[in-house]
Formats: sequence, structure tokens, C-alpha cells
Amino acid sequence: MPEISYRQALKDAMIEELQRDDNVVIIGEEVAEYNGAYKVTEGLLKQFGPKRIVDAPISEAGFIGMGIGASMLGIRPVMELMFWSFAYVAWDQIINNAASVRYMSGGKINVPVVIRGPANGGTGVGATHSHTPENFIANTPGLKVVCPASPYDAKGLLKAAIRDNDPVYVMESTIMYNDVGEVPEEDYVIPLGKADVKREGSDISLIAHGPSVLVCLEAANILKSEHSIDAEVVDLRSIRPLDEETLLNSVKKTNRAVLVEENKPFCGVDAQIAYLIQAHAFDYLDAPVQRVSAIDAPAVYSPPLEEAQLPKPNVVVKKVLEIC
Amino acid sequence: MPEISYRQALKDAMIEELQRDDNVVIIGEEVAEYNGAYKVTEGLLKQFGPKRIVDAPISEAGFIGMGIGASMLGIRPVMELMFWSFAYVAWDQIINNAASVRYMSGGKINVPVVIRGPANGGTGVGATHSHTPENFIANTPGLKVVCPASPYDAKGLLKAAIRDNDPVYVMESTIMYNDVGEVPEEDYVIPLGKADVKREGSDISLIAHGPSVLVCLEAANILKSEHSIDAEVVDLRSIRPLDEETLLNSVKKTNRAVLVEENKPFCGVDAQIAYLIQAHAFDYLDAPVQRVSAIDAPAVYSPPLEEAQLPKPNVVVKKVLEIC
Amino acid sequence: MTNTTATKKPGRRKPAKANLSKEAKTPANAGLTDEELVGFYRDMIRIRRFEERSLRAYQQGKIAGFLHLYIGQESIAVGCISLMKENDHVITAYRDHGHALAVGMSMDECMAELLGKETGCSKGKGGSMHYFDPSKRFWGGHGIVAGQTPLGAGLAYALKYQEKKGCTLCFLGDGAINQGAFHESLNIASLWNLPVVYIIENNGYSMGTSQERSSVHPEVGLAARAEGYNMNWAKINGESIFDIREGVKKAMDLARSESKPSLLEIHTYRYQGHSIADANHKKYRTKEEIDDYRKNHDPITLYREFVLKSKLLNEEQVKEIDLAAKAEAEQSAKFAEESGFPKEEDIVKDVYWEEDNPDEKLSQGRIFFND
Amino acid sequence: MTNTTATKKPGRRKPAKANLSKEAKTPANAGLTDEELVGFYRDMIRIRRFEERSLRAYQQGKIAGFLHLYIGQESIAVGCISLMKENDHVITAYRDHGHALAVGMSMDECMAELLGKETGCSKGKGGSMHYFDPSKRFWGGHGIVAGQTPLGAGLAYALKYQEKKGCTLCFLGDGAINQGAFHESLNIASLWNLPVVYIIENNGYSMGTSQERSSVHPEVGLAARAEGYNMNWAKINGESIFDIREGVKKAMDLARSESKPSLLEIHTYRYQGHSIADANHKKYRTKEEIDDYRKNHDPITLYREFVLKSKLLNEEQVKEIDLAAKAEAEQSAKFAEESGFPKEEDIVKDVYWEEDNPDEKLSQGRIFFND
Ligand SMILES: Cc1ncc(C[n+]2csc(CCOP(=O)(O)OP(=O)(O)O)c2C)c(N)n1
Ligand SMILES: Cc1ncc(C[n+]2csc(CCOP(=O)(O)OP(=O)(O)O)c2C)c(N)n1
Ligand SMILES: [Mg+2]
Ligand SMILES: [Mg+2]
Repeated sequence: MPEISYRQALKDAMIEELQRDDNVVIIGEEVAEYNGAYKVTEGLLKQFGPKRIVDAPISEAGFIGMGIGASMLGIRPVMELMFWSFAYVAWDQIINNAASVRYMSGGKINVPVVIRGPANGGTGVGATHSHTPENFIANTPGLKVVCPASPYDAKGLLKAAIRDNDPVYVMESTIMYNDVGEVPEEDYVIPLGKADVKREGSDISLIAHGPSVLVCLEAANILKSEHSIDAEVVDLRSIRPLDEETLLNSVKKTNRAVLVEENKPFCGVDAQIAYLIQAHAFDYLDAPVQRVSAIDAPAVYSPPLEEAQLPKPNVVVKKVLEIC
Repeated sequence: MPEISYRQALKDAMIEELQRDDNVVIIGEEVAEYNGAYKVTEGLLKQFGPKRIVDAPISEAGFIGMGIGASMLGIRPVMELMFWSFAYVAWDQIINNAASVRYMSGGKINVPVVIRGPANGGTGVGATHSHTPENFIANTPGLKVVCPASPYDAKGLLKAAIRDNDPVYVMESTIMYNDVGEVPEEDYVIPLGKADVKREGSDISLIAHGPSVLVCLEAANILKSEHSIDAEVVDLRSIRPLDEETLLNSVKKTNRAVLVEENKPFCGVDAQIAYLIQAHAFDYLDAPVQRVSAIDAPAVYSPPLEEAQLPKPNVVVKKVLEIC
Repeated sequence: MTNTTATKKPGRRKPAKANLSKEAKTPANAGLTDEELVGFYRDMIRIRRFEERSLRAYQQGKIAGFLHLYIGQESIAVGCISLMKENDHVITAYRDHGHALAVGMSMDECMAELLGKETGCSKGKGGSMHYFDPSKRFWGGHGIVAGQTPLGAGLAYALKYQEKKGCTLCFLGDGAINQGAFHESLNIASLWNLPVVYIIENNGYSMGTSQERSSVHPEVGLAARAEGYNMNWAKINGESIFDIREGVKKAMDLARSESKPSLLEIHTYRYQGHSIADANHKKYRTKEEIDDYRKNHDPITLYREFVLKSKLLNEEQVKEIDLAAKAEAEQSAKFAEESGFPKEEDIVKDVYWEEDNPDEKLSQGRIFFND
Repeated sequence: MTNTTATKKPGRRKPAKANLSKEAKTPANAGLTDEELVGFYRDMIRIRRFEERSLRAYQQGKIAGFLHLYIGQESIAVGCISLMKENDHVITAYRDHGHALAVGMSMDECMAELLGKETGCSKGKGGSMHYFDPSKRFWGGHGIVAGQTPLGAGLAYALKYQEKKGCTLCFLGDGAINQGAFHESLNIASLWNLPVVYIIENNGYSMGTSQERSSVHPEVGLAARAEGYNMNWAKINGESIFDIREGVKKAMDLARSESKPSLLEIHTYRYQGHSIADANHKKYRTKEEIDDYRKNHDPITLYREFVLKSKLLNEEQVKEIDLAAKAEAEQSAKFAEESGFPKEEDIVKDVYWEEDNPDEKLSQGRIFFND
């Protein structure tokens, strides 16, 4: 299988879906002539022309709302947010319109939009630019949200998102854009709501999504080599829908769980996962579910502090050792 | 002690703080000449004049951002959102500016704003108007959020919020505005972050905030009279800061907890509370922490369905019986 | 910028007195058949009678939440929507009953929606503010002020993308012009030449706030903000359905033929409170002002005079139409009351397309999170 | 609407060639002392040398994230801020180094902030986009496009509320005018007569998007959108610091004396990429365009010619000032490198006032949620 980057995987997903369906259109700031702020859409304008690949002014509420409206008539907009942090200027469109139109119309309308872009810290862009709102999105019935952590997942999930008839929000990571991994050449999709056991293990379940999956894989290596602890790493991939079965099965096997995410702790995604585990695997738990989240402050700029603020393998290891 | 309504309690809090501090100013849509969409600010314009009580155009991002800016120079704006649902058109100001300016300036600036208004369902206003974003707010370091459930709490918490030098968001409930309760005539504040045991009990802890507190009190009565179960009802009052001690002590005493809220379940406030309980009172728990939340869909309009969608005493009772 | 209509009178208090007999001869109206002309009367009266009946239902406690009545503004929905062709679409705010009836939705489904019944146009899930019927090219009914304005641009975008010669009518209130999303929409619509016609129904108030207390704008009118976006605009006297049609048709033609957007401001008035819960509505405006509009500027009264004067209908026929509208409204109330409420298990339906179409479902996993 | 300055030339490609000797005699400039005039040169050069040095530090990998350089636009920050009096305040976007130095923040604290050091103006917590110094009445440094525009209205609101005769300068970019929050701010500022001067630094591009591809506006200029809000506006040639001072002073006077807002558009140019990571910046514009600005329209070069021609300084003195600025920048880099990083435990400081002032703390309970 060829190895390609996470960025390329996303781009390939868009190319294939643009080719498959004339109604797919890419809209966002700097996606066309500039080739994408993070080059995820590089070359698309050249290949598909300005009708399909559209540069938007800095009007997120305007162009995202516009995409939602267009989708009601059958267009399938894939809209890039340069950062997911900028979703907040368009929040009403994202939360009220995209999520509620189907419901409030008694099911007469659907809103097949995709909103994608990076949502991560760790790149020195400070508090205004480092939000990770997958917990807010997953809180909102009517929306779906996925956080791919590998090139394979990025392509398969984005393709599934574009084909989905409900609004699906894809949260990527600028830190992973250059990561390389195996991606098949054939057409494939990854169903939303299917977790992936990225490493099998028997002693503890490390459950994560997005870039924290990589942190957990590293932690698992350390645990194995330095502490002979065999950790299972479950990558949620999709937050809503959620593969509850896979994560519960893992915990039922290992009897312990540490949840890792970049979200801030209060009502982060892992608050919900922790609740679900204790609710549905209570009798299997040998220790309380533990969490590693971003340190609870706005995203700090100073590079060494920012690194310290985000989940790190050694912190995960420490948490594991507390309950193993 | 005189009995006054929740609405009057909020108004009295504002009157007292307007009198105490010349920098307090009330800004919002229809707060002045119209006397408030829900009459919470009735009479204030007459008493304090148009400099202190200010009608805003329907520009939530504009006037709330303006209040945040004014607060940096020492004004203390108390801004009304006609519904907290409308926060979403101002979300960037509320989440990025109010929460991060202190941090990003290295502590040189503070932002003593209050944003208040109702956040509840149950009044037939549909999906766009029934959001309860206290979980989103509490997720955000830099912000504080309280949800008073009685006239006494409403006054004491709002006064504390206005005196606070950090941004404090107050979530009220249109359903409780007419509720009456004892409120002292003397000046008092309720420290943020102090929960209130609204009913003592030994068999189970019902933990709630906002209107769900009243649901729990009713449920406790039914549990007592029909099932001889003695429930303790803990009203969080403040979500961030959070009185973890009180809620943990309650659970350590009763060994069981049902958490009740109007939030949607995924990453609702109670996801975090459940996590905290299992993390810090694991060995005390005789059963998994259970939750009763709004039924997981956008807020439905149809009155009987809306009633069914929100937490009800009988559903709480049923949940309790499952684990007692 | 060109200004497509001649009616540019500023000021709320003194709208131009319409002259319908004259205005009926303008290009957009001259070719109307008698049947169409009578139809306008029927359509306006049906809206008014429907809303009067709904007001009664509200007072009887049968309707929850808000009820934003359109009474006084009927000429706008009927006039504008009468110009719609096959590829034209419409979207509006929460004051949506008039538009819904004008596009041809039935009183039954509209009244049932108010009562939260499963026979309602949104199965009882949307309520008064959230009517929808895509089969009639009616895309809501939106509760967040100006929240529909980017959606309106999007409907127009889709038309253009699909190379359909149509346009979108996107209605909003005078208070809504101060929402940022609306300005973003104006820039996008003009920048990309989207065939959307934004129509401000300027009834002079946003809740209890008069237009002057909420918006600054050039003296000629608030639609003149369009100039900042190089956009065509016009100000129209809403008491004349013919003026409305004349002004709106120009904008719709511009959209259909050149794919250019417009911003129109139609001067109108609401007699009721902002919503029926608005008990204050005689405090922020004078009784005289309301009475003056009712007596001298009511679009239906003026139109009735026109149809009588031009002998399209006689007194008897006018009464008949009125009685028929009342009976229809009454019948819709009966229909609504006799309809059933949706079931509790319906709460989680219509949330996700996929859950409602399990045969075509591709996702897996858990999607709802109550235990 | 009145239009306070005479410079209304449309079009990016051909800015009016400034004539500084003439413009130095306009009312706002005629009374300037030699010291002040020399000061402008020094201030502009200091900004440029600082940023050139920071660019080097960035290339050496010492700065994280973005670095949005102001090179080419220095006359604006220096010209505008030179007009500030005791009760005037300033706020801007992420391209904020020039404004920070112009208000008198030190190169040391600014460079240290870029390197994320505890000696930085925001203790290393804000970074390049988020400089602050309220003691200099400088309120940031804001990363979200147009997010500072309501804040700017708020600073003006506070001044008015406190009955201080001052004004707020709120800077934004040409791409920022399409954010809704900005429009809401314009309406509020004009409706309430807030003493705020909005200054669009129109450098022709928002990232890689030329002004024409992002905004529609009247031919006379994008500041003319102000007319939609009955607001004073003007277009100014940014290559002349005197033109800037002349135009901005009128607006500041209007704000201070009549408490009226303005929207100004200053034509300028950036030579570097949008941020230093913008490797594309020679693709979306021609090399000729950049060179033309550098050669013929550079505000510092033009000003150097002026000070030489008017004999305020001789070649030698000019060079000295330049060398001093370079040395200061070099020294700031040394200072920054030698400074320490904040400590890990500082991450949770400066979040809440109350936590930082435990003696005055009134709240109870848990406020941070890591275990
Ligand atoms: C963003 C937002 N803010 C506030 C409201 C509450 N609200 C509903 S209607 C309304 C007044 C709108 O007035 P206008 O746009 O003139 O329309 P009209 O009601 O006159 O038809 C307000 C303030 C809302 N629904 N959405
Ligand atoms: C709401 C929002 N959307 C997008 C961005 C990303 N972004 C940062 S600067 C910029 C371009 C702004 O251009 P302009 O306003 O002209 O200012 P300039 O950079 O030219 O000074 C963009 C798109 C952002 N920071 N905030
Ligand atoms: Mg109105
Ligand atoms: Mg620019």
C-alpha cells in the first residue's frame, strides 16, 4: 500500500468525491488561488476550476450559513475553516441552523454539509487560535463529528462525511498534516461511529481521539518497555456517533481506563466517556477512570509551556502507574 | 423574611449594585424603555436613567463585545441576553475575548462583565431558543458560570457576579421568574462556588442545577412518601467554580447518585460531575452514577413532547429505583 | 447605484398614500387577470382571518411560546410571492404565517403546527416560528434574528450553481439589519452575484424599539446600506400590493436575468404586539399611530376599495370571500384540535437523516445518549 | 456625508505620490517641532529594524506560530499614535508590533514576547498576535479577525461614560471589514455617538486574497461603507505620515469634541508575506508591484527624503538613527534570548483575577479541573 501524508489523504478524499459527485463544492478562505492556508486543497482549483473550488471572504457566518442554505437544495459543500477556532464567529449557523433545520421541519429538509479544518494546539498560535470544540459539537443533537488521527482514517472518514446526508464536522490537526501512513489506492470509506483499536493490550485501556492517539501510542510503548504494562489504545475516531461497544469491550477486558484528549477538562469529551464507562462497565472497573486533558487554562503561547499544557506520553504513563 | 419572586430578586440585586457602584451599567435588548422582555429590569430606567440602563440594537456580538471592551477600562456592564440561545451570534466575543484577554495580557487586564438571561426549555419556543450552554461556558477557563434555582440564590449570586472581577455568566430560567421565596432585606452575597444542600437525606444524592433542582425536590418527596427513600438534594448553584467538596461529601454519605439537568446528555455538566464522583469517591459508590438529562434531540416544540423531553420527577424516581 | 423604484419617501409616520387604481397599471401589474386580482384579495384575507383565529387559540391557551402575527403586513407576502416562478424560492424569519399561506401551505397544517400536532407542517416540532415546506419552495421560518439571511444567499447560490434561472426571496425585519450575519451575506451576495432579493419588511419596530433607536442609516432609508455593497436597492410603499409587485419584480428580474442581488425595504406596519405576549405594545407607540395605520394605510382595506371601485367584485362577493376565509380558519382550528399530538418516541425522530432512513444508513455506533 | 480629507483616489495599483514637504504644512502638522519630526523618523525606523530582527529570529526557529510583519505600514501606527493624548486609547489586530512600539512599549519586552519569555509584555502568554500594555493605553493585539472592533467601541463607550474627552483608535485590516461584528460595531458606534476612530489599514490583501476578491464597496473606497451608518469617513494616502496625521486628527477631534465616530481607510502596503509562514506571497501579487511600493511609495524612504531635504537631519544623522535602531533591536534579541521561560506552574496563573489575588478572593470551590 502506498504511503501518503495526512494532508494528501484529505486532499485525495476531496478529489475523489469531487469527481464522484458534481454537487460537491469546496468553499473556504484561501482554499483556491492560494492553494489552502495549510495546503490541504493544493491543486484543486487547477484541477476542478473556480466553480467547484471557491475562495470566500473572511465571513465565516456568511459563507458557512450560505453553504448550509445551498445544501438544503442539494449542493454538498465541504467548507474549510482555516482553524476550528474561527467557528465561534459562525457558531449560530453551525449550532442552530445546521443542527436544527431538519428537526424543526419535521424531517423535510436535510443538510448535507461538511465543515473541516484543524482543531489543535501545540503550534504557538495562542489562546484565540487553539480551540478544540469537538465536545461542543458532540453535545448538539443533529450534528456528527469525527477526529481522524492517521492518514488512513483521514481519508476514509472525510469521504464518509462528504457522502453523509447529515452535517458532519471534521476536526483535523495541523501537527499531523505531514504524518505519513499507508492508504489504499482503492475507493474506501470508514463508517462514522467505528472506533479503531490502534494497539491491542490487556492491562489498561488508553482511550483517545485526534492527536492524543499518538500520545497514547507513545505512552503504550513506554509502559511496555519500562513497566511491562500492556496497554490497549482505542482511537475513538468518531465522537458522535460513538462506538460505545468497542470502548466498553476494551475496558471490560482491561478493567482500567485512562482517557486522553487535548480538550480542556471540564465537560471535555472524556467527561462523557468516563461517565459512560462507569455507567456501563461499573462492575468491571478495578480503579476509577482517569483522565489526562490539556492543563486547564487558555492555550498558552510560550512554546515550552504550550508543550507542557498538552497531554504528553510521560503524563499518561504517570496516570497509568497510579492505577495499575 | 419577606417573600419575593425570583424576578424581583434579580431586579433587587441589580438595583443594589447600581446604587453601590456608579460603574455598573445595564445593557441589553429591551431592558430600558420596554422594561425588559421578561420584566426583570422593570422600572430600572425610571429609577436610574438612560445612562445606566441602556437599550441595545439586535447586535449581540456588537454590544456584548462593547461591554467587554468597556469593562477593560473599569465599567462593570451587566448585559442581558434575551435568551442565552442568542449567545451563539456573539460566541466569539463571549468565549475568545471575555475568557482570554486577561490571560493573553499576562494578567494585566481584567474583564469584570456579567452576562445574564434565561437558559431553559419548557416554554414552547422551539429548538433555536432553548439552548442551555452552561456546559460550554464551564468548559472554558477564564469564565465563571452560575445557575440560581431560587429567589434567594438568584439575588445573592447575581450580586456576587456583579462584584466579581472576572467574567461571570448567570443563567436564569423563564419558568422560575414567578417563583416566590424568602429573601432577606439586608445586603448579602452568595460566594460563587458554594453548593447548597436543598434537602438533607441519607439514601441517595440527587445533584442538580437550575430548574432541575425543583424537579429533584419533587422527586425526593415522591421517593420519601411512596418508597421510603430519603434523598439528599444538592443544588450546585455554581458550575464553575464548583463546590466539589459538598457534592462528594454527599455521595460519600449516601453512596449513590443520580444527576439531573436540562442539558443534552453528551458532555453535559453532569458528564463532568459523574466523572468527578467516580474519580474521587470511587470506593464509596454502591452503584454507578446515573443521569437524567433532556432527551437527546433538538428542543421539540409540541407542548406535551417538550414536557416529556425535559427531566421530570417521575423519571428521576425511576432512575433512583434502578439503583436503590 | 441605480434605485429601481420611484417610491423613496423617508419617514415612518407618513407613508405615501397609495393610489391603487393608478399603480395597477404599472408594468408588473398591467397584465394581471381578473382572477389573479381577486386571488390577491382572497390570499390576503385568508392570512388575516387565519391569524385572527390563531390569536383566539392562543388566548384560549392552546398555543405555547410565541405567536408573532403578521396582521397589517399581508400585502408583502402575497405581493412578493405572487411573482414567484418555478425556480424561485422563499425564506423568512419567525413572523412566517403569511409567507407560508401565500406559498400555498394549507391553513390546516399551519394551525395544527401552532397547536403542536403531528398533522402540523413540521409535525409539531417547529411551532409558530419554524414553519417549513420545501415542496412549496418555502425554506422556513427561522427564529434567530437574521439567521436566515446567509441561508437565503445559499439557496441563491444553489440556483446559480445548478444553472437554474431563478431567485430567492429572503425576508427580514428592520431590526434584523443590525446582525452581523446579514452584512456578511450582503457582501457575499454582491461579490458573487447571487440571485437573492433581500426584503426588509420595515414595520418600524423591533419588539419595543423603534427603527430610529436601533439603526443609523442614510436619510433615504435603511435599504440604502446596500450601497456599501454596490448592491441594487429600493424603498417601496407596502400599503399598495401593486407597488410591491412593481418594485419586487424589477429586483427579481435582475436576479433571474443578470444574477444580481437586491436589497428592498418595504414600508409596512404591524397592529398587534411583537408577539402576542407583548402586552406593552401600546406603550412604545401611540394608539393614534396604530389607528392611523389601520384606518388609512391598511393594505387589505385599500385593496378592498380598489376591487370594489374597479368592479372586480361587488360588496356581496367581498363578503363571501371573507366568510369563506373565516370558515376555512375555523375549520383549521377544528382540524388542529382534533389532530393528535406526536408521540413521545417521535422526539428522537427527524434529528438525523440516517436514523430516519435506516435502510440507507452507513454510520455505526451510538448516536443518542440518554440511557 | 462629509468626507474629511481631500485624498479620495481609488485603486490599489496607483497610490497618489506623496509630497511630504507640502503635506507638512497642513494644520495638523504645521506646528510640529523639529524634535517631533525627527522622532517620527526614529519611531518608524525602530519598528522596521525591530521587525527585521524578529524575522531573523523566526528564521532561526526561535519564534513559534505566526509572525505578521508590519513592514511597509509603519507610517500608520506612528502617525496615528503620535496624535494620542492622555485620554486616548488604542487597540488593533494581530499585526500589532508597530502599534506596540509606537505607544512606547520597549523592544525588549516585545522581542521577549515573541520568544515566549517571562519578560515578554504578556509574560510569554500571548505571543506575536497578542501584545498588551494597558499602562500605555494599548489594549492588544487580537487574533480573531475584527474581534477587536466591538472592544474598540467599548473602550470609547467607557470614555464617554466616564466623561473623559478622549477617543479610541481601533485598527483593522481590509479583509476584516467583512466580519459581521465590525458592522454591528459601526451601527452601535454611530447610534450612540461613541468616540471611536476605526482605521482600516488597507494593504490590499487579506492573506492571499486581493481586496477586489473579498469586498464589494463603492468605487470611492471601502470606508464609504460608513455612509450606511451615517458615519464620517475618509480615505488617506498612507505613504505620507503627514497626510495620515492630517486625516486622522480631524477624526480624533470630531471624536473628542463631538463624540462622533469615524471610519478611515489608509492606503498602504505590506512587503512581507501575510505572516512569515506565507511562502506564497509572490504568487498572488507581482514582484513588480512589491518593488514599485518599496521603491516609490515606501513611507520611511519618503520620510527620509523629507527630513534630508528639509535639513532636519543630515545623512550622517540619519545613519546614526538607523544604527541605533539596529543596535536596539539586536540588544532586544539578546535580552529576549537571555530571559527565562515562564514556569510550568505559571500556566494556570493570569486566568482568573481572583486566583491571582487570593487575599481578595470571594469565590469558593474548585476552579481548575485537572486532577
Ligand atoms: C439573535 C437574536 N436576538 C434577539 C432575538 C429576540 N427577538 C426576536 S424578534 C426580535 C425583534 C426583531 O424585529 P424586526 O427584525 O424588526 O422584525 P419584526 O419582529 O418587526 O418582524 C427580537 C429582538 C432573536 N430571536 N435573535
Ligand atoms: C475570524 C477569523 N477568520 C480567519 C482568520 C485567519 N486570518 C488571519 S489574518 C487573515 C487575513 C486578514 O486580512 P486583513 O484584514 O486585510 O489584515 P492584514 O493581514 O492585511 O493586516 C485571516 C484570513 C482569523 N484570524 N479570524
Ligand atoms: Mg420590525
Ligand atoms: Mg490586508
